[in-house]
Amino acid sequence: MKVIAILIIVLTGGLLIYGVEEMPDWGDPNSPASSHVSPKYIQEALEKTATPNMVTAVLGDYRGYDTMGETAVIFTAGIGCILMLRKKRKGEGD
Amino acid sequence: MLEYIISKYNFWVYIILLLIGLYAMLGKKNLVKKLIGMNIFQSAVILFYVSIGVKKGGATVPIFMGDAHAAHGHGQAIIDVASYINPLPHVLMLTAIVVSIATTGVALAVLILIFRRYKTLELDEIIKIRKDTGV
Amino acid sequence: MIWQLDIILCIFVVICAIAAITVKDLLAAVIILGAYSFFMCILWTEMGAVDVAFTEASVGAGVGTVLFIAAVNKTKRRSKD
Amino acid sequence: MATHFAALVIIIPLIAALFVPIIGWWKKGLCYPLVVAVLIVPLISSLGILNRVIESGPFSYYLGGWAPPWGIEYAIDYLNAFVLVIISAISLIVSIYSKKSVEKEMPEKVVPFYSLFLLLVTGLLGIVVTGDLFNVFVFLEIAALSCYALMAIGRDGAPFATFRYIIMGTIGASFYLLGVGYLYIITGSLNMLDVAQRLPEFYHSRVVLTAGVFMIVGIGLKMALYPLHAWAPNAYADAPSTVSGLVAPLMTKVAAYMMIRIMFTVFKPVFFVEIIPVTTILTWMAAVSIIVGSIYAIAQTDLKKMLSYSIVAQIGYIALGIGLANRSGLTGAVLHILNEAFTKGCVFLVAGAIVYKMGSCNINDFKDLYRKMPFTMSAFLIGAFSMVGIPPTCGFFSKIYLIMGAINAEKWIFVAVLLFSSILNVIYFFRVIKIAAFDEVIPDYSRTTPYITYRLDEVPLSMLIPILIMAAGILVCGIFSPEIINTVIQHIIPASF
Repeated sequence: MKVIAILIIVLTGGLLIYGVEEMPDWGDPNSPASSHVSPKYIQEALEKTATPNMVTAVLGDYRGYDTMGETAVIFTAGIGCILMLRKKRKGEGD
Repeated sequence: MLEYIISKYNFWVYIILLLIGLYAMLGKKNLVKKLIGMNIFQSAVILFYVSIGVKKGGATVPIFMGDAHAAHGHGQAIIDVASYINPLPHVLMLTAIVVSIATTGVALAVLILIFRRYKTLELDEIIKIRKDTGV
Repeated sequence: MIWQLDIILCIFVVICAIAAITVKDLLAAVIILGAYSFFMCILWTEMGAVDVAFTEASVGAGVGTVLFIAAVNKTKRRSKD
Repeated sequence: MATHFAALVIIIPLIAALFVPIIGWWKKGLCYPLVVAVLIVPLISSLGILNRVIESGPFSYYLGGWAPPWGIEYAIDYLNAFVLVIISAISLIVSIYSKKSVEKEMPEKVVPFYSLFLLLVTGLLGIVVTGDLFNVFVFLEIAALSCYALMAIGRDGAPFATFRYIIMGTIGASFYLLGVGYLYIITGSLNMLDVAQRLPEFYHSRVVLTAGVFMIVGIGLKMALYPLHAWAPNAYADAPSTVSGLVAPLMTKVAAYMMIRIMFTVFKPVFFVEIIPVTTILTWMAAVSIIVGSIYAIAQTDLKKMLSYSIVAQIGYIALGIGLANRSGLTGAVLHILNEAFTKGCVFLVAGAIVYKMGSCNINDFKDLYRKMPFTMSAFLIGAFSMVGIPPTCGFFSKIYLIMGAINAEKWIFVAVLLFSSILNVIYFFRVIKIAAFDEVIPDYSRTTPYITYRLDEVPLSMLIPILIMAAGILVCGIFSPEIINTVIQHIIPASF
């Protein structure tokens, strides 16, 4: 068990370290992540959604559908715990 | 070399945390330990995403700092992109944190079911009981 | 962004992570995990992700720790490894 | 109207999942009709979507009116619409089946069960319909969490099997998320089509390579391909019969859909075929998966466990078709998603019916089952024919396409594997049929009447009808498979094949 775990970790770690080298420099304002989609959020969020906090604007408006999924996840977890942990009442079932 | 390591230190930290979590999930025998590993593993991924959003050179938190009402009223807010951090990874991670806690909650409920059935949380003991009873 | 502070926090985070998976008392491990989450959220505040940080502080470190403690309370506290 | 169907597919089951606890609190018995009625909506909508796609080509739907890549987009093409129809049809059939089985297995948990059932269907539909990489993760987690909870309440060993599934499933989902992060860091976008457009210039970057590998490994874990399959058989076998009837046909197939989507839409086929040799590795994993899964299936004495190992084998067929990366191979893989969904649905529902009647599904106890349950067992026979690949069942056609794909790729070993696996399928299915149909029942002389009474002892109609629909579906898919390929599947194949 432990041997397999260490083997998997070595493989994963090797791949991750291999990948880091060619990543865009950390914190570079001109990296693709900061220059392709997100500038529009920063520029437009206030104007279009009247929310000074850009994270909230994107969370609740641009990507509101993700947030709906997120609440559904919480609901799923809650109902799931009810389903699993509820004990049988006396006189019901076996 | 040292400069190279330091220039990307948070990526190294995220890799270390991810591997610690992965090791705990696969190698530890106690089931609670596996779940602790799962939490570390998921927060390592979140750390990676947060690192993507960072912008150096005077950028600050993604909250509009000026007079929001005035700027909105005129509809003319000229906002310098370079002065705010990329908000998108943060949005994604808000969702991911909640998802990870929901997963932990469900996993802990399953854990309690396991404990009710086998009266132990050690992987090897459970496997032994399962072999003995032929389940 | 103060990189010295960042590195100190990173070291703390790694130490907490290693401690959380090596301590044999599960309750202690869970508390260390809570500390890990708090260091993590300070680190994220440092990186400018304030919304993520306070979600982690309330949901990750708060609710998560409570769930873990409740589960450990209902099961066993000692662990073999 | 057809564009709004795309939103209805998700919204209606999700809202209904919230309403089930309320209505169940008022009156428990209303949950079942509500669920069945609600699940008709996705079926109609997805048929509408498929119709629209066939008539006027792919279309997209902007949620909240935000244009991609800033907002979230539903990008509907032939593959989406096709898989949507499969999921909604199977889930409707299984929901009709669920009534008696749920009442018997967990009478006190009907309400949360049905709520989670709808959430599981929502999650599966959401993974398929969306065109945003991160949105896939969110719906993947909805499906996974509801799946964990539903599986954990099965028979004796279920919680432990589920715990393994949670660990593996979380690793898979997190690897997928990590891959999305790597793609985001290099392209700056999350929309699948936008990423696909911006990605080719970075194909030789190590970051993209890492992203590709992590995504494929993560999805492979969800798919239960050979070295990553260890969690699957126990989890599927121990789940309640309705749940394994829903999850076994759909969960792994949705993962297979994701794999096709990632390999041929987000990345161009050339990346995984030429730049990194993932397809070659995938074909070998699939081949081992087919053989090992079949051999394990032969060794089982529990019907549900046998079928679960057979999932590992059958998912190998799909992965093999994807990995061959040529026209007939991919046609076979996509057709096999449809066939597998109906076949596995049919045989798992039959297994559930046997559990309902006999309390267990040990194969050695099946003596005389053909006389007791003739309709159910003939449905099982059709399912077995399809699994082995006997015409006119649908399994034959997908297998033919896969074999043609292997021949076209000039990989003779895989042709041998496919043919050999048919023989293995014959062994494990016809062992069951032999016991159920031909084994002599030894008369019990200790009783007062030493005669064997051949009494018809069928399952209730609400279980029998879905089983027969599934069996009919196997035959219909088989007979119409040329039409299905001509109208839908041939448009799914990437242009470069």
